[in-house]
Amino acid sequence: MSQHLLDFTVAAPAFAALLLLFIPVRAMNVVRGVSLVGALAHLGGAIAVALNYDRAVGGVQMVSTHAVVPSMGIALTFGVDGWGVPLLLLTAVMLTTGVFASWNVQPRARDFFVLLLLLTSGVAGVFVSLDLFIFFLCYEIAVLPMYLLIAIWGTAKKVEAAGPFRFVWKMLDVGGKEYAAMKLTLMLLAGSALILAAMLALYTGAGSTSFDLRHLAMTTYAPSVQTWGFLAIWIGFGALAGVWPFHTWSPDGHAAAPTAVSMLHAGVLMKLGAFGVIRIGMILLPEGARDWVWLVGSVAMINIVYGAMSAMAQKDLKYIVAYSSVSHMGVVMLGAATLTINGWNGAVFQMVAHGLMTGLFFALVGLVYGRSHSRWVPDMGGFANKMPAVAVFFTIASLSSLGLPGLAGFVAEFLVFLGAWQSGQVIWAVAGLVGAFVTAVYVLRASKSIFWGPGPSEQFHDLTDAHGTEWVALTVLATALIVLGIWPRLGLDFIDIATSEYLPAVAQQTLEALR
Amino acid sequence: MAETIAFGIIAACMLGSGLLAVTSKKLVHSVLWLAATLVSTAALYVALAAPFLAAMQIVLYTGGVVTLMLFGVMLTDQAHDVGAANLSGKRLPAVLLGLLLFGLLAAAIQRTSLPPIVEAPPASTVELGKVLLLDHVVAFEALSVLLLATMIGAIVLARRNDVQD
Amino acid sequence: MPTSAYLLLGAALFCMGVFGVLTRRNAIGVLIGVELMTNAVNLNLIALSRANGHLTGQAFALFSLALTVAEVIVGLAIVLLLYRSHRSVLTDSAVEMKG
Amino acid sequence: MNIASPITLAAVAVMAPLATFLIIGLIAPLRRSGKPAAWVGILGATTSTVAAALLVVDGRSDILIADWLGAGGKFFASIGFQVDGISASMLLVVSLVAWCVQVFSLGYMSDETPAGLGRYYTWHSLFLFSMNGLVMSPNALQLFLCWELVGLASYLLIGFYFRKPSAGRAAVKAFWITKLADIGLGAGLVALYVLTAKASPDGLGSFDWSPQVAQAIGTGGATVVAGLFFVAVMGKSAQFPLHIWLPDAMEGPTPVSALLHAATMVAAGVYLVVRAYPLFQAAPDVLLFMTYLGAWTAIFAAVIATVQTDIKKVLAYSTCSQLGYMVSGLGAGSLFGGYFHLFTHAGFKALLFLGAGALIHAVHSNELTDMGGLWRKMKLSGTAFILGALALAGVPGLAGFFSKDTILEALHASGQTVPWLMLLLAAGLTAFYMTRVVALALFGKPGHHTEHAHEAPASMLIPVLLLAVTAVGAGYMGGPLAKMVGAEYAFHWSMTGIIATSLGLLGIAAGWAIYGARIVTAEQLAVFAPIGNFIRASAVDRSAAWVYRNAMLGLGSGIAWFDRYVVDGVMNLTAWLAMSGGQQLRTFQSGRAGDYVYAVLVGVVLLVAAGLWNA
Repeated sequence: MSQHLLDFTVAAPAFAALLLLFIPVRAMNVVRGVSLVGALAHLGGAIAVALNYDRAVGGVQMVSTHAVVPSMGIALTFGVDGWGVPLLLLTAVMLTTGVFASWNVQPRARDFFVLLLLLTSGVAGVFVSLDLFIFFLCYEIAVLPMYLLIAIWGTAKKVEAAGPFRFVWKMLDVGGKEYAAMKLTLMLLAGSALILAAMLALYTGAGSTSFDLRHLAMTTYAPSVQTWGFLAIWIGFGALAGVWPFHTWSPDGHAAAPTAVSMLHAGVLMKLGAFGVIRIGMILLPEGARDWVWLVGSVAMINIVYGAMSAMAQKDLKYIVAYSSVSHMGVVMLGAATLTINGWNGAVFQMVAHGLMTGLFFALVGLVYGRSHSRWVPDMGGFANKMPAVAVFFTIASLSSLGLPGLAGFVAEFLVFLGAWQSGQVIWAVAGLVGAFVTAVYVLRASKSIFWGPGPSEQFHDLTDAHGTEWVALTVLATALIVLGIWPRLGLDFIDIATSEYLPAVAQQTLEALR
Repeated sequence: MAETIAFGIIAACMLGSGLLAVTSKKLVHSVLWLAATLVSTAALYVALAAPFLAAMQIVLYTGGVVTLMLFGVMLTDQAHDVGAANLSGKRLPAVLLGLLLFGLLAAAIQRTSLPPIVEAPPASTVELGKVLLLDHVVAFEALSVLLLATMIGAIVLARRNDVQD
Repeated sequence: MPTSAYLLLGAALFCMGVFGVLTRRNAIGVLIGVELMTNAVNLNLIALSRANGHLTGQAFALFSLALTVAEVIVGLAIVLLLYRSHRSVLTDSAVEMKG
Repeated sequence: MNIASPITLAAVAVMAPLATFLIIGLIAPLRRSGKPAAWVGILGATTSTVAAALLVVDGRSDILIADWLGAGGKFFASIGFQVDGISASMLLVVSLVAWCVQVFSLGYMSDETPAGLGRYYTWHSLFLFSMNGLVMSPNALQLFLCWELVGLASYLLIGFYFRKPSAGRAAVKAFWITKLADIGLGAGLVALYVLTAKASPDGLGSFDWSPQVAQAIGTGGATVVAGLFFVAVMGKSAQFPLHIWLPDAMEGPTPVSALLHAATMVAAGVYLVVRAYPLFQAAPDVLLFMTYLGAWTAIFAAVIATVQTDIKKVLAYSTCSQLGYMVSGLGAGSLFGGYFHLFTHAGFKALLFLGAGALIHAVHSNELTDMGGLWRKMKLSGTAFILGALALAGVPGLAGFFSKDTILEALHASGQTVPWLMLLLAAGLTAFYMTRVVALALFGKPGHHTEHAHEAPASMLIPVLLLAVTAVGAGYMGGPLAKMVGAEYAFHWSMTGIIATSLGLLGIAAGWAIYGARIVTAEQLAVFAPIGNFIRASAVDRSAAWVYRNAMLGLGSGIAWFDRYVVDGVMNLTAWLAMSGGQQLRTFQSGRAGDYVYAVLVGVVLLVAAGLWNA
């Protein structure tokens, strides 16, 4: 049973998507039901994986292998390590809540759910894949449906022509949803090209016999492969992780995407990028990683402060949250760059924490936007009078975002800052702390100008509080944030196992020196 | 010696008719010269101990393809279409390109050390069938699907759209 | 006869086909050129099959033959379609794919 | 006494408010019903107070911790409860004041809607839980966790009247300023961890504040850690120039000001210094800085307090000033002096705020001029308020006298003459402005609301009177308190005490002369107005606002513009180049099949030629 658990977990959403294709478009409740069952099966699988994972043993567990192209050493190999458990759970939670958040999606709901479920299978596949080829395949499955999801169900606002390149506006529809979708897809695919090149270098460098990550990890690559391969992987996956300056798809993409897509994209997909950098780049190419961490960390520092400062100047609610994602993903990359246990633990924990938080944020933004038909923060005010529960959840998300203790965001950021200081780069830690403060400035300001103040003005006449299925997403995500914040060991005990296994080889130091 | 003379005669026939096939002003003549080329090639197949293919060449090509082409010519009212409209003006570059390509290919052939022709009894059709249906059965089946698709495709393409009206 | 003789013959025939394809404006004329080229290829296949003493080359030639038939059928169908829509079979008249 | 183990009592004291927070917060019908929710909250506070009292009586020390964060299979951070003299006494102070405030609020907040009242008590319970958790912290990390939660409760309570734009601004401002300062605490914790990790054999750091840790990290390390910690103290305990949030925080309901922004939360900074005192002692530079900054804050805020017309603002600046005393005392090396003042100040400042609340409740205005002559209407509250004012002014025999004297003694003993003089002057000013408040609010010309004023209801009076008892009696608790802290204390008159007392009496006399008896008219004092205007907090405030608006928002807008039009512009430019290139290249696509065939064949020729070339 347990050796097929991962197969089941990964395949469940894809299978539900397949099933959906045979259901008439008009049978909305059946469509929703099947999607929900697919999501719940995925969630159940993820929970079973977490319960089945033996922490005393550690390592990669529940391995299942199916040869795909034996002559090239490609096999559909799934296995879960300490990082996989929380990330798989995160994916499952985000999918489930995403299904609830898009309960009333219009138009072409069936197609929407098909793509959403397919994408999730891809994401889960990346987190548990032990085969580089399958890893990459799942990565692409996760990224590509995004184009359709944004281009069909998105909403967007044009950006005025200005700046040194304003002549460009004549040809490009800057800010439109097709623009956003295309930009996202093209930038991520450009990244994929780099990943593909690096992947082939890894494959051939290891003797062209197997794509198995465990096999590749045992290979010592030539210095040139290490250096350039890592750089290619960092930029390639980094584009998805929102690494500066390849982050510009993120604000437009997230702002244009429909609620559930933003939730999944910012909540889980961006993590694939960071996960790829660590899991493929750093673990397979340790020398390259050591050569480049100064750059990774410095760019992450830019991400944190620059993203937060940009968010502060935004007036569109979705852009605020999108830029905050850019900033928070910087924390993940910073943690990765420290090459310390605390830094890595923090980075992976931040993936989970930020996933939940940003998911909650986007769910709330979607909810507010759905009621007020506006995303323009300066117009809003006093919404707490009409939607107190939404205000409370928004505050929780804000507080986690600014790293308030008791919420998951704090644990992650604190660990990353510990790691940053330990790695000797005090400036990284300081930049992180400053970023946390700037975050406090803009999230509280946004929260205040949306929810506080005298009652909402006339134009927002049909504001209502959260109801029905909307509660599910909000409650689940907020509870997860609080629980992980109060008792971080629920996630950290898993994460620490994998970190302790992988890091010493990457940093070439003993466990003691890395603590 | 006799073999060389036979080869020379057949080759000359083939090249001559081939040249006429691409230079004739009348399209119908071209088609007929093509048929002659194909028959000459079939003769070479016999010399290369491939009688079955020679037969197929004549049946399929000369019988099928050439006929089809003639139909095509008739149906599109080209039977008597003569002259400049058929041949583009850019003949010199085409001649040069053709000669250049031939030169290169000839050089390549000269440089390559090729195994000599093995004198052996002609391959039996039975053996060929075995090769086809044992070693290459997947390709064989794929080909049959392709032919079916071709048939359907040709019907779809050539069907008059106004039939429905 | 040496193998190279057959190959040279094939090359010559191929180049004639090339010339035909390049100079004909009539779509059927182009098809004739293509036929010459495939024929040259088949000749090479059979000659090399003979030289290697293996029948796979002949099998390939056979497939190629069948493919050629298919190609001609589809090609002619397209020619008919072209003629019907443009009242002409000159390749110059079909330039809808212009960038 | 052996009712329960100290840990059990501590757990009860911390968890009871958490339970009430969850009960009121999650059970919406209860919260919306108002009064019942309030009673649940008060029940929680009562439980905490009783548990804390038993803990103090019990007197044993104990510690219970659970592993919280780890790395590489071992744990370095823990959370739990540390029971000792300091935490037990502080727990009692916090719980007792919270209880008083919660009971007082029953009357004070009676005009609030039931749902609003429920929300009020929810946040109050959250505060009490966080504050008790802070007090019981076994290490700096847990203190930081609760420190921030306390800040959250403060933010929510200041912004309780969230419909009022000014309340929203004040709440956010308070959060920002303290959060800015908290960067120091966060960085200090990180530094502490890294420094201790270097000194430990298994590479694990810790967040302990024990003398052993201070010794392990040396003076340099301790200076870094204590210095960073002190930045956070400046924010939370409203030291110059990070005090600017505190006066604005008076936007919150008055009982909130009494609890958070006078008695307990702002004292958390001082409490942090008390707990982490071994680290501070190892960092003499930081202590010296604290002495001067505290003294400067004490006098600076006292001067501002003399010109405020809003009664709560006077008390707010007075709180700044008194916190300055505590910081300065701790800086001078007197752990007990700082803590003793924290202890007494909590009592009489809560009394003053609640008393002021009673006055405000009576006249529905914060302005001193609107009060006037309330003494006749509100004898009990008035007496209590006057007792509090006298205690703050340092009248011998009352609470403030003893603790302030301890601090001044310590400064004198440590030879810090300049801060000592500053604090003496501040003592005189304190007496002056408190007399002014009493004279204007309780006596003097009746304001136009005074006629309809009447004595506060029992729910408000009981806590006020209870606190009045502490304002009188807390000073005599010095001996037992010192024993709990582990210090020696016995009062005796000294030169400092005499000077301070004389200055205090002089201040009272001057205040009464100007505002009570009107021997000197306020107009004659107008020559001092420029000083008042100059020193007004708004100067600091305005610079902070300028920094926020120009430096932060301006920089943010600049970066956002850069991102949108330059970074993203380059991306768009790339797309544009690709598209323009495509436009150029499309002319190659003639659409004529013949041309394509030519191209293909030329390509074939080139490939064959290349192949031959390489062969």
